[in-house]
Amino acid sequence: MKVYLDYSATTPVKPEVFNAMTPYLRDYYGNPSSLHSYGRENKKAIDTARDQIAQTLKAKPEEIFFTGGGSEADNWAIKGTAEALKNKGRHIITTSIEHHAVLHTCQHLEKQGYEVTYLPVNEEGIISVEELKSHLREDTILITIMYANNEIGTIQPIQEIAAIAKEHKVLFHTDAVQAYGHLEINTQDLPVDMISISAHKLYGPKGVGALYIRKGTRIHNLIHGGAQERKKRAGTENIAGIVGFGKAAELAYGQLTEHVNHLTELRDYLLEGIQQKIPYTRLNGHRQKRLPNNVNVSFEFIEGESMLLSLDMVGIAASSGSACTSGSLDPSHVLLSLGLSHEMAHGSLRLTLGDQNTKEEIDYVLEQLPPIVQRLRDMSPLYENLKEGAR
Amino acid sequence: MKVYLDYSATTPVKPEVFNAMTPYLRDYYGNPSSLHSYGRENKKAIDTARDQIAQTLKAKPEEIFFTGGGSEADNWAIKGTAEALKNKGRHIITTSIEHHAVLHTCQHLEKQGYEVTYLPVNEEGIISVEELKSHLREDTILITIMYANNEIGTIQPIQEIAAIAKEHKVLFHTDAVQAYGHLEINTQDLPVDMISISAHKLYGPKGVGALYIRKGTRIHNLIHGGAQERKKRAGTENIAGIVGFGKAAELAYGQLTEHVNHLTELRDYLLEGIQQKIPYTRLNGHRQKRLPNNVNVSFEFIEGESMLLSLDMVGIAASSGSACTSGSLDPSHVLLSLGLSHEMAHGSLRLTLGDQNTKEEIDYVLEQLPPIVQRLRDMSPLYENLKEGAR
Amino acid sequence: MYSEIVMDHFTNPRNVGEISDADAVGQVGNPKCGDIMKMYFKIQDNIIVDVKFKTFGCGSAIASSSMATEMVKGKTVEEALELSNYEVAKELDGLPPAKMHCSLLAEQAIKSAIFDYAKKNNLYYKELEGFDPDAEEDHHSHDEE
Ligand SMILES: Cc1ncc(COP(=O)(O)O)c(C=O)c1O
Ligand SMILES: Cc1ncc(COP(=O)(O)O)c(C=O)c1O
Ligand code: FES
Ligand code: FES
Repeated sequence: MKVYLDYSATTPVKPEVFNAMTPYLRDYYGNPSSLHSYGRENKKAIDTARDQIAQTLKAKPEEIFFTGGGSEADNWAIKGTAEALKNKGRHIITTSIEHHAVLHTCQHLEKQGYEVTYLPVNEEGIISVEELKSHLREDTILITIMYANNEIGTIQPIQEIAAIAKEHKVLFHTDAVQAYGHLEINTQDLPVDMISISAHKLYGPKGVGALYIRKGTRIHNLIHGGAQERKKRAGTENIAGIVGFGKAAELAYGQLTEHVNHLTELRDYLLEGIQQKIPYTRLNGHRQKRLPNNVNVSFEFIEGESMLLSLDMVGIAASSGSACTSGSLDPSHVLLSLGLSHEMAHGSLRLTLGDQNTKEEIDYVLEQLPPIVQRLRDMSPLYENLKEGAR
Repeated sequence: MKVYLDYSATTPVKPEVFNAMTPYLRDYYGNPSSLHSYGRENKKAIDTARDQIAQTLKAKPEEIFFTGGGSEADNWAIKGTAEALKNKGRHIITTSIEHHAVLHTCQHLEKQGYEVTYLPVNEEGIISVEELKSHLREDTILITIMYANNEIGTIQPIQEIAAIAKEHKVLFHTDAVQAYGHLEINTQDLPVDMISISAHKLYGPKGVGALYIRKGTRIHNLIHGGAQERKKRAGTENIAGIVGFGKAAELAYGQLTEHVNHLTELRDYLLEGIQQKIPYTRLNGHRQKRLPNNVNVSFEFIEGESMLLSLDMVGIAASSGSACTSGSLDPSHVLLSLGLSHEMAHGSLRLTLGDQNTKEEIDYVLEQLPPIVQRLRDMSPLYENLKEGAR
Repeated sequence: MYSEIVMDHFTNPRNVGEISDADAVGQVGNPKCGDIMKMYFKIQDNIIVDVKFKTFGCGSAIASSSMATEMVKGKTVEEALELSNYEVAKELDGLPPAKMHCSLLAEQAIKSAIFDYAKKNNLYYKELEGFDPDAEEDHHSHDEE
């Protein structure tokens, strides 16, 4: 049996999405900026995709700007506003659990003379809005806080954060790359200025994303050049990708409730199964305020990469916050922010569900996982210490 | 008859390229950064594409970095090195005929405190290397000069420029988006530090490009985040796009000589036909030092958009440097740099050839174009003045 | 991009040409901007009995000239002065926002011709107050965001 449980890393392209894309790779090739008939079909296709995405966010089409992915959208939102507002102030507030696309961008800005506050999170991965308020300053120009976390699935109190930002007239950007396709995001009710999204997290193609920019927001370009995207993002458009993104968004939001119910049921079944069958297990993130498809647990005494390899050998694809999977020295900054020890962070396993998963697959995982954990624990000197009562 | 003569705007995707791409949209979806088997196939595919492109440039695979297109590559090369070297100096040399992806990036840097010299070109669109030398300063950190121009096809003396840059230890970037796929570019012989290329100009997909960065070049990231592209360009990779780019590059350079001969022959036939049949015509750009697929002429007394519309109605797709086609105020900066009057710039027509064009198609164009020009001239008050001898 | 009516007037422009013994001639625009429009009127008893035009410009400029000449033909001079570019654009079934200025050119070419007529015949029209046929105003203001 093959079970893919890494949907938060990336999703397969839905057949409907693939079918929508192929004409734009095969048949229509004109440049949408061109005047002649070859370009026209492509221009229309981009307009349609923009409408589709605008509708899912209850936004105006002219507030949607296509990018080469979620990372570019994050970089653009943060650098673009930081640069545009640098005479107003140079203080930015974010959290310690952002995706690297936000975190590394903020760190880069620190080298350019900006000051960044990294809000801590509680042990369930949620920031304190009181703390956010206490860090607001005269020269704060931007708050960037992710909607839902990619590792632990935790959902932030976005509505309250947005209200605070609005009240203090500070721009608010949210990285909704993981939330988009799982949660309702309504820009009419939510006073957010910018939202990053990415197609390949909701059954669309890789290498295309978008930034929602509320009308009137001051932002510089990240990619200068031609007049594409109303002069805000240069470069010949990835038309097939954009068409696929639009279709994927439409499909995701057309069946959101069923999709979320299906995922939530499987998620709870998986999580409860793991907790029942495997002792010394910790749930990472908040039990309720989490994405419907995210299970993240730490198994004491063992290390992530060896777990992933063992799972891969029985056909199960997952991911881990262990440093050893990422080639970097430290384990996941997100897990460490929760207050996990390095050992516990190393022993984390992320299982993220998707459309195609079934209860049978979960049963298979619940059958395969416990002996794998046990085998690795039997090999672990830390577990040995436990058995010897050294704890 | 339908004749596409706008290959410099964008090309169709070759069937072989499309076929190479589809498995990566349909079957293999794992994230190449993942550890499990789903990701592995994709990682391999990216490695293959990187090899394919490296080979065409006689570069090392680790010198190729994939981007979301040519514009991103240009922005990255220029901003990334300007930032990395800002303590060394803030002077950049470029030309007045660069693509907007370079030009607007340089103008943006001017606002950030950099100084930019825009070298003029002669009336055939070529810079003077003597003039380049004379502008080199102690604090010059970057020379960015395009390999071949997108509007008039003119090829710059890149070998000499690169030698000068090397001699003076100044970084040299070239925008080879139009040259790539038409000219041999050998990074072993050409001491260039960075090269921008884009897939959709050589029968690959839109929305993917690459920056060649010679080993050892100091450059900051444009897109910060995950560890993709050896930590130099963040974002989940556009795998299908990258695979298509690799395939397209391999095909283009596998049959370069035949391709170029075919294009050159058609180009000369088209150009000579136009010059014979239509009076008051000017060739824009250099007669010999030009891309094998580029014809750019100005017809006196008429305006580009109306010409394009008329051509489109008889099935011919082309482009123009007239402001009226682009929605901006001034006609093409490239044509104005050649010393053309505004009227002549407005009357320009660019016909760019590709693989699929035939002699029959060119004959059709040579049959359709003259009466169109004549009809518009008959409507033009400027032509009337000519006839009345007011010139 | 263009409506069928625009394309029809672009392809088969009405009233192209010159009137050698015109009673009024007006020219507006600037080759720098890529557009010049010239209009010729034949006027009898205050009625525009014949119109011709010549245009150097884009598709929408040519279509606007053609439509505008159709619209003023048979009208009194005063009625012609009231013609606005919005009416021209409307008759053309709309123009893209970036191309509205091309229709303005048509409105101004008409005014310019009547200005010439007024000058030659010592006539006064309230609508022409402040009108300067040689004004280098920026009718070419495309909408920039
Ligand atoms: C010379 C040149 N540079 C850069 C670009 C930008 O490439 P892309 O459209 O892939 O962003 C183009 C094409 O549009 C070009 O012709
Ligand atoms: C929360 C979050 N932000 C940003 C990104 C980056 O998106 P992309 O891979 O499309 O660049 C991701 C996914 O990798 C993510 O999970
Ligand atoms: S133990 Fe091997 S990478 Fe950490
Ligand atoms: S005449 Fe310039 S856009 Fe119409």
